Amino acid sequence: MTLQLATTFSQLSLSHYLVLSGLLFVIGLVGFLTRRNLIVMFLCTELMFQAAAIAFVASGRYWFNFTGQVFVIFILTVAAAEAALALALVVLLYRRRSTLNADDWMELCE
Amino acid sequence: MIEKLWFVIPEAVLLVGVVVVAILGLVRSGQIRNRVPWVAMAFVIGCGVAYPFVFTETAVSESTSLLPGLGRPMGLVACVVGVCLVFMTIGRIDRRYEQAIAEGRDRFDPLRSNRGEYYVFFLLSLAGLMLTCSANDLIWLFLALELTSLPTYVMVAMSRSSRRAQEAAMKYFFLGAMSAAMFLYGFSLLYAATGTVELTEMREILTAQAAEGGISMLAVVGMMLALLGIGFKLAAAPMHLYAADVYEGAAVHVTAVLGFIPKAAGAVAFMLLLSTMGWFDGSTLPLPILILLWVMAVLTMTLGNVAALLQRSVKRMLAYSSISHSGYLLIGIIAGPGLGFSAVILYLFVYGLANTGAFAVLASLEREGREIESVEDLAGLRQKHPGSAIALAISSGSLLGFPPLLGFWGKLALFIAGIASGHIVLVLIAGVNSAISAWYYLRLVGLPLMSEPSERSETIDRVAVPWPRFAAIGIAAAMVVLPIFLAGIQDETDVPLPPDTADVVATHESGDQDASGL
Amino acid sequence: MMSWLLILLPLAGVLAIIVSPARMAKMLALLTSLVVFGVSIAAAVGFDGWGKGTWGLEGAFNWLSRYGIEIQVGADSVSLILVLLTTLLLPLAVLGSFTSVRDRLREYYGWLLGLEAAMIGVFLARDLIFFYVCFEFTLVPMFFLIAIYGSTNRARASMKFLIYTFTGSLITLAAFLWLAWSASQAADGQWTFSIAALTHHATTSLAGSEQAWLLLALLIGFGVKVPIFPVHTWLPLAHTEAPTAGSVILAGVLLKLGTYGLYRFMLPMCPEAVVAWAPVIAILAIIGILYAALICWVQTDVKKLVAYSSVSHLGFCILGLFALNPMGLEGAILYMVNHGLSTGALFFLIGMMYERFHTRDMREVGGLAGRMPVWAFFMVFFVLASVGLPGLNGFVSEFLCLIATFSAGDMGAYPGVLGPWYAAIAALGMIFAAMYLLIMVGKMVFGPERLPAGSHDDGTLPRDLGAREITVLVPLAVLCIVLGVQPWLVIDGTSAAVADTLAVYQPIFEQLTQQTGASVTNALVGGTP
Amino acid sequence: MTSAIAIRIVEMLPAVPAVPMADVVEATSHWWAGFILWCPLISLALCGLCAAFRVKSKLPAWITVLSLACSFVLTIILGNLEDVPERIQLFEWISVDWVGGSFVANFALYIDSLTILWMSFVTGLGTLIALYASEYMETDVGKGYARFFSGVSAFLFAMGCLVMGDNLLMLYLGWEGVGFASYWLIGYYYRRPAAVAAAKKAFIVNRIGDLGLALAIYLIWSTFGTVQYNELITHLDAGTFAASYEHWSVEAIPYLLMLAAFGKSAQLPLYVWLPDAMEGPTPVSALIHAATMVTAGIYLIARMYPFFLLEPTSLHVVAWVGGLTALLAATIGMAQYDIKRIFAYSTVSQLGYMFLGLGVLTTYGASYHVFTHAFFKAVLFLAAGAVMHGFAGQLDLRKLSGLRRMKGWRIVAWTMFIGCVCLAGFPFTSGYFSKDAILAEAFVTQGPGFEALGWIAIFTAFLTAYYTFRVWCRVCAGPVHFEPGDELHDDGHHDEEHEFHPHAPRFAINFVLVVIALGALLASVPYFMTNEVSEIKGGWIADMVNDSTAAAGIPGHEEHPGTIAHDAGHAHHGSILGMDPHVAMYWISGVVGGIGLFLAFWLHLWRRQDADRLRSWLLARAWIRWLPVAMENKWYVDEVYHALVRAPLWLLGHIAYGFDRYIVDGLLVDGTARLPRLIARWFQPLQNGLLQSYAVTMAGGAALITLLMVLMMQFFEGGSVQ
Repeated sequence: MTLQLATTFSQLSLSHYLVLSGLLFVIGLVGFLTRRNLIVMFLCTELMFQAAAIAFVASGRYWFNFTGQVFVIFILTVAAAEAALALALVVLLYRRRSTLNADDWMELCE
Repeated sequence: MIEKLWFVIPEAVLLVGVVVVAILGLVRSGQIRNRVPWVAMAFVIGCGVAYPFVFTETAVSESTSLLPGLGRPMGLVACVVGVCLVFMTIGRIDRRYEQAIAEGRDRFDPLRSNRGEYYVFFLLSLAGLMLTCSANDLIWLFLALELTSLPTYVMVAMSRSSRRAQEAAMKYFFLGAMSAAMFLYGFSLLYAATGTVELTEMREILTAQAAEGGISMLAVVGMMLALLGIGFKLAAAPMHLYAADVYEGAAVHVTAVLGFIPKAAGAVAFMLLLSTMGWFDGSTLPLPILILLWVMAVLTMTLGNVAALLQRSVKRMLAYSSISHSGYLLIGIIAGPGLGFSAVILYLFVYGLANTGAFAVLASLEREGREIESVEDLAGLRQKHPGSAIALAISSGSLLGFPPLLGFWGKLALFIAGIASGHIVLVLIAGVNSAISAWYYLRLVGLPLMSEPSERSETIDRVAVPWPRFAAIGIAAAMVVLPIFLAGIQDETDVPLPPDTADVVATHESGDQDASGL
Repeated sequence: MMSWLLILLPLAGVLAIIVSPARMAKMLALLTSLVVFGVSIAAAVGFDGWGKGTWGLEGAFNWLSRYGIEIQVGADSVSLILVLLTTLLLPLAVLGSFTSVRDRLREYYGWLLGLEAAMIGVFLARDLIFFYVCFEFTLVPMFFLIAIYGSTNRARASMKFLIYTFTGSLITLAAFLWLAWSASQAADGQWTFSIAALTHHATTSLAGSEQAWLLLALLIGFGVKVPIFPVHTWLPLAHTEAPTAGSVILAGVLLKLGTYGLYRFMLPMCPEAVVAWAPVIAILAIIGILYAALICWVQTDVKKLVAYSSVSHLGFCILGLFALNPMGLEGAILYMVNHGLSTGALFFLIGMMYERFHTRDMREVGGLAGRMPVWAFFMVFFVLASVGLPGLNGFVSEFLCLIATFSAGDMGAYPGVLGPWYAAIAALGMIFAAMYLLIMVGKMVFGPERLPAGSHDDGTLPRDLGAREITVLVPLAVLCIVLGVQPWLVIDGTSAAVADTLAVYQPIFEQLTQQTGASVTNALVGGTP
Repeated sequence: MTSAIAIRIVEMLPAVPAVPMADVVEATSHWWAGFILWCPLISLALCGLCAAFRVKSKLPAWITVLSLACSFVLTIILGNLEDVPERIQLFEWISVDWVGGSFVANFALYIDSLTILWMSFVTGLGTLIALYASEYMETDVGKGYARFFSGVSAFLFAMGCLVMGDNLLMLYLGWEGVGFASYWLIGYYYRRPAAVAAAKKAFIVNRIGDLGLALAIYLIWSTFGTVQYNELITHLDAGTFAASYEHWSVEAIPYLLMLAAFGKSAQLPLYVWLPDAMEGPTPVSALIHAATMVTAGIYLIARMYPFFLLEPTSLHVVAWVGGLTALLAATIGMAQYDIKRIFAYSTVSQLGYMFLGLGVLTTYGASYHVFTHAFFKAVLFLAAGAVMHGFAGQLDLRKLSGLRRMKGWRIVAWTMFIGCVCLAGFPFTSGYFSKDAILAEAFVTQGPGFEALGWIAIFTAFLTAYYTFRVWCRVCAGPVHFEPGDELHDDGHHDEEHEFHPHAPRFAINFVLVVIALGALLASVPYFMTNEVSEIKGGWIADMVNDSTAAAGIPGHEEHPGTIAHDAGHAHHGSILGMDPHVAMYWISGVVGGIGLFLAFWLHLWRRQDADRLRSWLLARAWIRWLPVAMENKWYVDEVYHALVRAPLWLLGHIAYGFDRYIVDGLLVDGTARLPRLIARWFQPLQNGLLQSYAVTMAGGAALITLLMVLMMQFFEGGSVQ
């Protein structure tokens, strides 16, 4: 049964994974656009980053070279850097106006 | 590998500078802290001096990267404008906190002083820009772009203690993160389509694909997403919405940095990515990409110019003007290698100088301790501050592109490139746009020089520190003097074509860009 | 060498003025402009191209080899005449504005001399980019002169003036660049912007449709400068708001940049398109003549009246240009000079009246003959010069333009496309010219004396014209008479240059005559619209 | 059809004879002839200087009189030389030459007998009237004296250029020059708005005429390639042009010249400016608007006669316009009360006669009438001037009477009587002979309705006699009675209680009046002098006309050198009342003149109250009331012109200005200027400050573009991109 499972699994081609990463990207994007809380918004951008990572690993596997996975490592580092920065910013904003709702910040407008 | 490291020496100089400046910024004695900007400037000049030695003729000809000729001119331009940017901020960072310490009202507390940190982030961002130029693969490009923009998020947040700066930083960060995710996803699709991240290999694969059947849709979609993502840095059309709020919110000297460094990095990234898809194998860009660039160029120019007409705040007006200049840059990029790219670099230099000059004038003036808000504040500036008024007039005249000033020659190079590559309609649209821009630039010229001072503009007086005013007047003088040395500047900013593809491209544009440049 | 001197001397004057104290500015400006005038006279005397169509005062400075841009200068008889007109009007303008401008003197005279340098640069330019730079740079001083020293709503006027002309000339720049590019295609990648090379390229290898697009772009750019009918609305606004010297230079020389541009670029560069489109442009000119004349008739602001009259008068000049025969072109060139002299003088006179009564409304001030007889004499004299009284300069040029348009159908070697009907309708403009100018004279000079309320005599200016003011007007009057009685000075001088310009039209007409079968020569009214 | 007739006429005249005047002698010996022009120019310059230096004496007057006298003497000397016509080159004016041809118009003189005839009475009368004006204008010595005399010299210079010009462009120079001079002199009293308006009206109406002349010159030049008379005449003689240019435009030349002539000589369509020109000082009216300038039109047609002969219908038009103008002007003149206005309308009427003469192919009659009219009309105007001068501007004939009985005014009265007699055409006066020459030819020459035209002319002769003597009887005859005019203050001594008494003219005015009156009488003498060389009947005048271009085209000219050799019998000689037309005409005009004379004496001297009763009777009757009212209001011609031409143009001007300001400037220019702002407002809501709205727009925009491109790829290249 596992063999069968494996074969069914083996029919999974690159496009399936790309579709998965695309979906993940869209979910992240939609989350970013709709959720009001800043921290959740940042998490959604992290989601988008991971979508790209999946695409990289899948295509790396498809093209039989490791550059995809190397790229993922760097994506993680950059994501970590952004996380640090995002949280620092969130703390700063919270300290200033004790609210994390994105819509409260609309002073700069036309 | 060594050959790769050889080209990173200038950036290395900057990184050393970062460390030194960070340390000096936390020293207890006031004099040393006052020296920090000069040290930073010294390192930038050092990096600029390093360029001619690193990018010698031989080194460039052997290098296997996609656009070897791009590194040297862009680096020099970045350093020169970087020097002006630093020169403008001397004495402005932590001015009140340093004054308080000097007068003994406050004790030095390393945690609160961010004079050193500002220059750290500035040098990092500058290094990021230079790294983008020498990028030859997607990973390096991704890292360099992130290195350029992350420090700028921090600079925006810490530049002013006001709520507006934090709001600007919040918007800038989140939208920046979203666009970073977008172009990263684009990169992933590109990798999926071509199987490599090396730009040169990617070019071979894509040309092979184009030859026998056409570039796969995956690659094109990937490229488009990448371009749109990086478009955020250029503040190009669909991604330009953040620019006005962020430029208005951030402090004047940070806005000047935002106006140049991310935009330059974006333009370089565009050039590198697009070179993989066309031009060098004698073919034009794929149609969808070309249309995308066209739409972005036209939308950016028009929206930028048109929106600036309605603005009452000076910084917001200059924000929209810098958006419109991104549109003009896109013409150069569409025009392709040879004429197009050298015109882009030249225009980056000219625009960078003029924009910094304009912001330097704003930096040198204040109203009751706070920055200048509305354009009416500048009315009748001539009476009290003739130097700043004339400098602002010349800088905005140059941004407008009025003949004898340097700005005109930059725009002329862009127009010539646009026409030489057959995009005469685009040039006409740019012409009409620069006519529209004459409206608000002339307000910047007319108000300070000619109209009577209103009661709001009476209270404007100079910032205690003289350096921003010197920067403004120096840049204005450059705007008038530099056209005389234009031939020299143009040789410096010329982007020669990679040797092996020179003849191929020559046939494409029916021979008007041979290797030796025009 | 002489041409560099002509361009750089005014700039040196500007520097000298900036450096020296404000009270010296007046004298320095006058001195510089007189020196420049002397140099231009020397250049004219030394110029051996009179009547030979050759190019003198050559000079080149290789600047941007990348695009083949080099600052080439040179003058043929036509451009030298216009340079002389500029260098003549400048010292008079400086002299004329001694009393009318009292503050920011250094800027005022600095901008005036800067304007002179730019104008001379335009006329001497033999390189497209250098021409364009000078052509655009003339806008900056004019913008500042109107915006700082103008009257009530000067801001709007200066803004409209600059942006209107700037938009037009940007389109011309695009056309120039496209032309240079198509020339570089032909010369396998070798860029050049020299006018001679591009003219040769344009005539030899541009297809008819390309020439038409080039003509359209040039027409927009230069049409705005010469106010041709639909794009003329900036002129009255700019004139009413400009200071006296500004108006004089604007009417005297800046309008001629447009007609000079048409003569130098449109006629030689796109002959087939010009032949095809000449009737349309002529009709625009005629509408301009009659339309502007009618508007002049009902004006109450005297400066606006004279401004609209410039629109009407330059319509004749355009007709002369597009009659495409030597008489027409020589008449048009003479017209440029004459209009510069007579309308310039009229603006001086209005300025002198404005300095005394501070109003331009003909309903408030009038009947000044009794009070200011010398002013009245000059006013009547220059009105007659511009109405075209024979014996004065206006008549000769107007006559040549009209007779050239009338007989454009059968001038032997130069059959043009215009015809008798164009000239007949345009000649109505002569009647309207008499009507609106005599109405102005009737109100301003003759009739019962009307002075604006409270027009006190602040004593700085004599009741009638002072010695300074008369010295401004006398040279213009003398020139009006000299050119009226001895027009060969301009006509013979430019005959060869005009012949060269029209040489390119010969093959087109031979070809035209074969096609139409009926010989164009005797279809007298062939050009009937 | 008309062109066909023209060609036949040309063929009919087998070879229009190489009349002596064709081969023009290129005279260099008579360079001094140029001084006929330079003298007035020098006088203009000197008077200008006098005005500049505010000379307070009568010096300008003497300068002008001297220079005009010198021109007159030179003209007489030139006239007596034998080798006329000749061409004298003064200096090169306009000469444009190019590969295919050239346009030459030099400042040169063309002297032939017609020129001498014209210049003789122009300079002669000019001198006398300048002398007259020296006293007449003495009240303005300090103020406008020099300006007046510089105007007179300018006029003489311009008239000289017009008459002696060698080419059409010199004629045009003179044409506009005299127009400007009349503008200058009519507007002499520039304080009075009426004078300024009259001057402007005169110049503009003349300018309409000049337009016709300009178009004629363009047409002539583009057809013949030259504007010089001698070359034109050779072209016409050789008949070269007829064959190749039967284009309609050749026939337009005479009509355009006609428009110019009617503009300058105040004929029907464009006569309105002459009566208003009376606003100027009286010497001006006498010299310019009676004797010299108004005859320029006749000179033009006489000079360009060959063109008119090519197009016979043009001559018919000239005749009819002349006739109708004569009638119309006479009817208006009858009903006016201002003496100068009456004489102005009579001038228009007499000019009508001259054009009638030209129309009916008697250039001799027309020229002779010009010659005689110049004298007696000058006398009448000068007499009226003397009256106006003496009675402080009083010109209304209802307020003046019995002039001949007042002391010191006898000379004025009797010279006015001589003038009236000649004007009325009393038998054996100069007017009688010249008018009959025209009337007779009217009946003789074949042309559409010339017969009826003749009778209209005779009726007009009757009206002329009536209104002439109406003036004389009212003003000079009858009981002594006068009221001072409105310019009382001019005389300086106007203390109310002191009773006003007119001051009679002194020597200068009286002398000039007598001389010109004698001239008017002697003007009939030339009619009797038979010229022995070419035995032309009509004496010296006919000889002068015959030698010039004017005579070139008179049919049957070559076999009968005399213009009216009626004894040799014209082939198509009609007869009136059984007698020969000329003899018949003597009787008819004499009778008609007598009736008019008697009626005038009856109504305005013996029984003045009958005139009032007649007028009230006419006004009472509804069916006839319109006639007197219309005549007094000058047939409302001015009002018609105002309504038809001036008002619509004024309205059009306002519409154009409104259009220019609101549509072209407001809508097109400012409209397009507001367009960018409009676009900006559409996109402004996007900048609402909300982070997420920015994100939505950015992501949405990106997605939209990518989607579009993908669809496009699918649609075009099926999935893969080249």
